Amino acid sequence: MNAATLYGLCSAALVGLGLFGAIVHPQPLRKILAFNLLGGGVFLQFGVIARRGAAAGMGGDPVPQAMVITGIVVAFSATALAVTLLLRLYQVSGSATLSIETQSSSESDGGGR
Amino acid sequence: MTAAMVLDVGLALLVVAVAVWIVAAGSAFAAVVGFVSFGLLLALAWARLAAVDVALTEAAIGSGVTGALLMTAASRLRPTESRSAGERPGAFLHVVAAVLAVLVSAGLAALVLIPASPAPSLAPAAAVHLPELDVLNPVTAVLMAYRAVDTLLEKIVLLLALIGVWSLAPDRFWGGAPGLWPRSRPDGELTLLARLLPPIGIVVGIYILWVGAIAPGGAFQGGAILAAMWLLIMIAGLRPVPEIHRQWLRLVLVVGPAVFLTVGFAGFFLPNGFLSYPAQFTKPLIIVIEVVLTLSIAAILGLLVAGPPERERQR
Amino acid sequence: MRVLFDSFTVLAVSAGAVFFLAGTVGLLRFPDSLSRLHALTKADNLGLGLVVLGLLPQATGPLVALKLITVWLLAQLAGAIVTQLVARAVRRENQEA
Amino acid sequence: MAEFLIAAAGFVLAMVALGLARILRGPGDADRMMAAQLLGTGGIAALLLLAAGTDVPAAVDAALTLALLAAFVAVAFVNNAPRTDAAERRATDG
Repeated sequence: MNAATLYGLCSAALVGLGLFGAIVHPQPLRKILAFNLLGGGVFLQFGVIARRGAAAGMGGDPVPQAMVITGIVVAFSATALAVTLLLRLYQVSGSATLSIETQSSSESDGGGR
Repeated sequence: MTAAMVLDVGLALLVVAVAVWIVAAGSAFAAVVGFVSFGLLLALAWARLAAVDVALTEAAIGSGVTGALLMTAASRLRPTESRSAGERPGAFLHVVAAVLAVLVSAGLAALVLIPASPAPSLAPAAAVHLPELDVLNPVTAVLMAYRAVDTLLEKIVLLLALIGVWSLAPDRFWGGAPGLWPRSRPDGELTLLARLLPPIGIVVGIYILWVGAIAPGGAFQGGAILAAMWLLIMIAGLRPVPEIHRQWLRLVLVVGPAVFLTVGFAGFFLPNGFLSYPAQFTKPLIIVIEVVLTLSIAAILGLLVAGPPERERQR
Repeated sequence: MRVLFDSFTVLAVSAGAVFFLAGTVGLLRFPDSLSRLHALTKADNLGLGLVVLGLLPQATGPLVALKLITVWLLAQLAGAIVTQLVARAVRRENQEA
Repeated sequence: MAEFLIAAAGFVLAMVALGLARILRGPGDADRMMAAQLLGTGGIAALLLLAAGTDVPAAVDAALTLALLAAFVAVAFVNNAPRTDAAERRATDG
């Protein structure tokens, strides 16, 4: 087993963990974190593909590497937007939940729809 | 078994262990601490995968700037944590999610263990035109020349995200200044750090941008460092957070993508298509684009962390 | 000359590793936050410092050596100040508890 | 020589991992704040050792970035952790 395969297995585990966390966590912030974990796993998978494509005197295929760099930046923008949405939801409704029951009860507290 | 193999096995296990911590941690703040560590360990893994460009990006954006953003959110949302504990899904959903996650992981692991042979690679194709471009770092060449349209669109995504964040401000704060962790009393130590670190940080940021042509580095990484230094100065209160209606601010935000787009459209008339550079000016054009992009990236990243306006506009 | 350089590297890097070990033992064994902070600074200052010192003979040029020293100085500066800030936070936590 | 440097990087990383396990458990957030500091230093040391050991000179630049960003993240920690704690306690007391 070489290093690329090893990190490939690691990335597979990360994707699974991220997926699990994104589904079972009730708090949206933890979902965002888990989603970033999932993203990290996918990026690492790209890294493994890049490493295996080492050729022409390069340590890895530069195209997947460049895609990961773009991906990291886009993932950051999405995270920033999601976090801001969440904070605004908390500001407006006094709770940060995606659950429908809790949401509607806090709405009726604030004078209904 | 060589030392490198032991290091790789240990690092991979450590990354997975920290990931388990992030999912299992009791409080959101503890999970965010885990996430910062996770980014740092991933940066090491990227260095081991011969992708130092990505390691730099991960260290700067993946761990550093994202970590700061999530930490703010975790501390603001702390009062909601105990309430949502009662919303934990039941055992059934846990089992279903676990089975799904294991299936996805197993599928990906199988893909890793049964690699395509020969491994697909665009490296030779990327290497052919490097001398013409006069850019020796193949990743920069891909970002700025071969796949420049991806990079351009990514800048647009950054701008759209910032517009999205700003539009979430209440109406009365529109045009005002973002909140950014206002401190009640400034510490002497923080002020000292904010005076000493940014001058060094700005030099390092510019160096990382400049070295991007020949070695790992470039506009994103340099921009992220500059953004962190700007934020540090604003957190310490040495400079105010700018109000978002300022003309100069908006100019800095769009100058990078605008120059990139202009050069792109000029490609229709001079060489042979969108985003193709005229042969004799390739290197200077790439440098000009990268410099203005770095400026815009730094401003956008900083303002994304600073969040929507939270103060009324001063007349 | 090469042998001399290499043995210096081995010596200094090993010494640095020992300080990382000491820092970790301190973190694991010390009972309260402030002493753990104390243990941490050992790994910070001397551990990294000795590693950088040991790597200097291996540097391929003056720019690399300069960067190595800059890394250490930055870690020193940030470490000293951040430790102060954390210590203050610890004291606040203790006062409130 | 390379083998020794890589082994040293592995050792530093292992030490940092042990310390991290202790720190993440808490109990206070101040303990967790030390995690950023510890891992930052350990990660920088490991990167520098790898740069020399595996002949990837650019990893030194990554270490430089890490050194700057670790300081920034640590400030973010300190700014966000305990102050909210205090506010929350006041809210529950009063």
